[in-house]
Amino acid sequence: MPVIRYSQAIRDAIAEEMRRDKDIFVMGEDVETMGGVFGCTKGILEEFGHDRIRNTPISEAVIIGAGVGGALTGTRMLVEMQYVDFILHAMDQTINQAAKVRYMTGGKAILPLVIRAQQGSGRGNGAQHSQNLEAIFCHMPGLKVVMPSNPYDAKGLLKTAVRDNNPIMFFEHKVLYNTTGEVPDGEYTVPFGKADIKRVGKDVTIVATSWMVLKAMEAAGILEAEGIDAEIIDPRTLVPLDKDTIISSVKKTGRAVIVHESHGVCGIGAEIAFVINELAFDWLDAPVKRITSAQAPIPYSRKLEQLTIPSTEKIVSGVKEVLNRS
Amino acid sequence: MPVIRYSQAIRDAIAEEMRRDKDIFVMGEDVETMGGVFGCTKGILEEFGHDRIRNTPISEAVIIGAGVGGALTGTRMLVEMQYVDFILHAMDQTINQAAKVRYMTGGKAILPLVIRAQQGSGRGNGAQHSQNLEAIFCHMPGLKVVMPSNPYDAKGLLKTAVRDNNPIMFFEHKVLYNTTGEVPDGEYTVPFGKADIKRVGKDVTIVATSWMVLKAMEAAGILEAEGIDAEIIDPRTLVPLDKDTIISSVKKTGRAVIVHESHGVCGIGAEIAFVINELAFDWLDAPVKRITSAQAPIPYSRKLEQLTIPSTEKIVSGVKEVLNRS
Amino acid sequence: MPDIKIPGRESLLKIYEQMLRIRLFEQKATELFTQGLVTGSMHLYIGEEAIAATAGVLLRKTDTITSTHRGHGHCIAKGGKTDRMMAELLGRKAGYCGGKGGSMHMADFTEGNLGANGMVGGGLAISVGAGITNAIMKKNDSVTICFFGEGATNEGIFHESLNLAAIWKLPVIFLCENNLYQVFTSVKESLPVKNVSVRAASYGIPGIICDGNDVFELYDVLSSAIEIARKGGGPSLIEAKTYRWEGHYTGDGYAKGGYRSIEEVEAWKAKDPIARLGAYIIKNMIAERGLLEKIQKDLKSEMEKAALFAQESPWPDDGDLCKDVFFERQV
Amino acid sequence: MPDIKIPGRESLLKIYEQMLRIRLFEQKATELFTQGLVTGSMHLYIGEEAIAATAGVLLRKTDTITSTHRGHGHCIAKGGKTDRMMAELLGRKAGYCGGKGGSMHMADFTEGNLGANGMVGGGLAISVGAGITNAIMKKNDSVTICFFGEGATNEGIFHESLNLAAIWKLPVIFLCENNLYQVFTSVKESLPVKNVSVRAASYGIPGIICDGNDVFELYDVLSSAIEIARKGGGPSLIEAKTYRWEGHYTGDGYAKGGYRSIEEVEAWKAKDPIARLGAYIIKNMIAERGLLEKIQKDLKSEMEKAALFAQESPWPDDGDLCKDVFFERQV
Ligand SMILES: Cc1ncc(C[n+]2csc(CCOP(=O)(O)OP(=O)(O)O)c2C)c(N)n1
Ligand SMILES: Cc1ncc(C[n+]2csc(CCOP(=O)(O)OP(=O)(O)O)c2C)c(N)n1
Ligand SMILES: [Mg+2]
Ligand SMILES: [Mg+2]
Repeated sequence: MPVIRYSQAIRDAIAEEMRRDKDIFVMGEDVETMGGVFGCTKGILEEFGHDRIRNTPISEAVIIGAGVGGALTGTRMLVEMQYVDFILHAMDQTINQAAKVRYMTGGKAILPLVIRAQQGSGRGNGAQHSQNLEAIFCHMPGLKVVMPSNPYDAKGLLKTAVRDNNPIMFFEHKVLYNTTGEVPDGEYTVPFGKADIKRVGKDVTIVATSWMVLKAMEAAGILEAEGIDAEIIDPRTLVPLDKDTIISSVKKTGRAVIVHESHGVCGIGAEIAFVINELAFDWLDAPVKRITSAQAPIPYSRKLEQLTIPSTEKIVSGVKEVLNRS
Repeated sequence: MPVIRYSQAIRDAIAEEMRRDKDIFVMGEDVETMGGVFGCTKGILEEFGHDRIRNTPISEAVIIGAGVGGALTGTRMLVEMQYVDFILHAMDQTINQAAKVRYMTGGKAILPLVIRAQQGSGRGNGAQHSQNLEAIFCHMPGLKVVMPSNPYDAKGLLKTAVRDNNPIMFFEHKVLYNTTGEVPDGEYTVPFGKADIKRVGKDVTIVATSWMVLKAMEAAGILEAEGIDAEIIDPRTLVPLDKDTIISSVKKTGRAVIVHESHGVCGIGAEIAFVINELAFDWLDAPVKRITSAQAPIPYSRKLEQLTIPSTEKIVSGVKEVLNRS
Repeated sequence: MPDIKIPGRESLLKIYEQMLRIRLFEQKATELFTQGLVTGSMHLYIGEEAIAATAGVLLRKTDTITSTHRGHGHCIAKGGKTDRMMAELLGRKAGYCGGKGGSMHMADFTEGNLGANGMVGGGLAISVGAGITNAIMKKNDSVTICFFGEGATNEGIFHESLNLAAIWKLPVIFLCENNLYQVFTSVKESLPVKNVSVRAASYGIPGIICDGNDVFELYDVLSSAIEIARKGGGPSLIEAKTYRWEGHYTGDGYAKGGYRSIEEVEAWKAKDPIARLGAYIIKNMIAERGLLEKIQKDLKSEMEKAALFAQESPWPDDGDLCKDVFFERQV
Repeated sequence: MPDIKIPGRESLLKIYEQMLRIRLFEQKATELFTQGLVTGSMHLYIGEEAIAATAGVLLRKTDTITSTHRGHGHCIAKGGKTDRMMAELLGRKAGYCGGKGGSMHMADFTEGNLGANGMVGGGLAISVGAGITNAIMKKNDSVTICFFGEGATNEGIFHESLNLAAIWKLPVIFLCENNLYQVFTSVKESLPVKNVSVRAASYGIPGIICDGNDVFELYDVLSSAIEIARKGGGPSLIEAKTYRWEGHYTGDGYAKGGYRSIEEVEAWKAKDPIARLGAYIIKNMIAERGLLEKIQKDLKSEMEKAALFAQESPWPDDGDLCKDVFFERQV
């Protein structure tokens, strides 16, 4: 199978879908020229022309707001936030409008709107260019939330997203763009609400998202050498969340560690731990542990940034802590 | 002790603090004329004049953003969001600027900024005027989060907030404005990070916030008649959160129910449940239960709205469910 | 100079009828509100009817509008049925949004009403998106009228929306209903310029002022703007000067706390667009008084029926609470 | 017509020195960046130095500025020390923000620099708040210069900030550095008007264009705006036309992907404000070549020392990670 980059997988998904469906319109800051600052829309202008993809002014609120208006009137809107941090300018459009319009109109509005955004720390971009905001969008009903951790999922999930009739937060990770993975040549999609078991194991369940899946896999390698067999679950979509796969795993292992890069308080780790406690309380041999960035903004200094990002070592020791709990 | 309204308690706190400290400036939409749509700043213009309180245009982003700039330069900024829902226009200012500026400047910035906002459902205002957004602000580090449930706490906590040197989200509740309670005549403050045990009990711990404290108290009355003795904890501030009081209670009762009006997923209930599991796992006789609004926008229709708001009955039956769990 | 566009007999009668329909609808709704049947708040359009009603006759069914918190008039003007509107106000299943939206979210996609909005300025970006669909994607000649108050022009989204519409020459008519107040705050405190229309210069688009209580001026100005937009000439900003007779929301005294003087309100009431057009119609013998009286009588009975329809409509089912959060079937 | 304000000898030499300090600082920083010592991205101000340097000599220490992602020049112009700036770029404890901020958050409150900002337009509302403190609360005659790019004028916060500053007549000079590009996007695509300055009309404030590479024009225009602001006359919008020589961020080729032509870049380089002022100084015998050479030599050694200082600065402690989230002591 061909091995391609995560950013290429995104690009391929966009191009293939735009070929399939002439109602897709792409817009965002600098998306035309050179395919944006991360190259994810490279070649789209050349193939589809200026009526299918457009540079916008620096105006995040109207990018998403016009996304809502376009989607409401029959365009499949695929809009980009250059960094997820900038969506904080457009939360009215995202949460008051996009997330609620279908409900507020009693189910009459149909809103095929995908908001692609790149998020995450790891590149020394400082507190305003390194956030992970998925928990906010999970909290507010009406949005689906997608977080692919590899090129295969990125492509398959984005194709699903573009075909969905709901507003979707599609979170790519800046550190993952250059990672590579196998992606089949032919057409495929990855369904929403279906977690992927990235590694089968029996001793402990690790639930990890996005970049953290890679860290968890590394940790599992180290743990394996010490005779600890971790199961790694990547939910892939947080809304809808595949509770079944998580719960079955925890019922098997009795112990769970959740790893995410966003802050802990009211994060997706708290939510998944809640679900585990609710549905697998009697199977739990230890409290669910979470490993997250510190409850502080992301620091610029590379030393401090490395300290806050959940590391392989922290995952290894977190797993041991959970296993040693009697 | 005098009995006053919650809205009066807010008003008194503002007036007393403005008398004490001439560096306080108030601004917001319609705050001058008639003291705003909920009357919380009534009389302030008359007493302090146009240089201490000002109506702004309908521009939520600059209301909070100028709050940041004013606070950075030595003004104690007390700004108002007419409805919390409107702060979604100002999330860049709140989360990218206010919450992070101190950290990003290595602790040099001092930011005495209080953002008062009124939130909550219960009055048929529909999906864009009924939200509870505290979880979002708890998730993002750098903001303190306050939710008074009665006039005494409202006054004492607001006075503490205005004297604090941090950005503070101060959430009032539209349904509580007309509720009354005892408030001493003299000066007092209520500290942050200190939960209030609104009712001492031994069978189950109920953690409730804002309006839900009143519902929990009602539920406790019903439960008492059935011989169930509930302890009710009002955290009062969610950041900082008084974990000790919650944990001590759960260690005593072995069972916990969390009641909040905001949505469940990634909400403060998930967080408190996480903390309980982390720190009182071995004392728990049943999974922690949460009672929240449905994971759907707040519907307009009074029938549906009543259905989504956590009710006294739901709390009663939630407590019984937790108690009957073996 | 381009020709002045003058509404014909049919248009004039239609505008008259729609203005009256709006007013009577709101009067009836106020009655139900007073009886405690409507929850939340309702923002009345009474006094401003000429704007929506004139826009309404100029639009095609395939054209769209975005509306505001003060949106009953826009909804009616774009073909909204008063019975379903009334049912929505009462939170019933037969309402336009199945009771889930209420006054501030009234929407009717089949008639091209993309919805009222609880957020001040909420319709602005949506209208830009509709413009993208029409001009760039479908390449048809449909237009969108975006209604908003002068208060909304102080929101950042006003700026971003007009800016993008201007750059891409989108077929949107930005129609500002300047009623001089935002809740209790006067334009004198909140606008640093005398006329909203000057803001068009920031986007290089036409900015035009008109008397929002004068059907003829509105008709002329709106016709031109619509024509420009249909032909690919891009957006316009139109400022219609008007006044709301009632309080900011129902229940609120119209000059409560003295933020407006009673004289000011009375002076504006004297400019009642309905009375004005009625007098014109009769004076110019466009129709006889009898016809206008019949229109009024029919509308009154329409409102009685609407109120009855609403009150007899069933409440939403319990199961509706968690429905409609997502579109369920995958494409 | 008011008198033209002309900078004196001292001011001219100071502006020259500051422009050169900015340029040499960024050249040194680029060296360190290339060595992998700086993380994230750094946006270079080279080519635009005249604007910050001229503003710098016109401001008092008690005046404040808000800066941008392209903020090294503003920081230096407002009295920033290059060694502490360099340490910040390297993420060290001795940096202005203890290493927690980096290039995009450089702030120095003691000198009145309220901070660079990673958010485009991030300084706009902050400058309005500073204006409230000065004009309404402290009632002093301090002013604030708010720097931002032309791209930022498309953000909603631009509109809301100028609007509020205008209504309250706040002492803020909104200084737009129009360098014709936002990342890879040209103003031709993103601005529907030719000049940003026309946007002043929306707020009823002066809007003035000037050559951002001409110290004399800048000095005159900024002096007047500052004077108006100090006297309570309210804000101005000033548009300084300029150009960035380098890519949008370090590492980025300056005409990468062809979004700018090499000819265009070269033409602007010919308008180098430093060379221009240097030539003027010598031609008009304001100083001898020797003095300018000495300034350059001293600055070069300042930069060597700054780089050394930065590299020798300790890293933040592990314990610093969770410090400074909140102000800890209660008042
Ligand atoms: C974003 C936002 N801010 C504030 C409000 C509260 N609010 C509702 S209507 C209104 C006044 C609007 O004034 P204008 O735009 O002139 O419309 P009008 O009510 O005069 O028709 C305000 C402040 C809101 N609904 N949304
Ligand atoms: C709110 C926000 N949107 C987008 C960006 C990404 N971004 C960084 S700089 C820039 C271009 C800014 O252009 P301009 O304001 O003209 O300043 P210049 O870089 O030309 O100095 C963009 C889009 C950002 N940092 N913040
Ligand atoms: Mg108005
Ligand atoms: Mg620029």
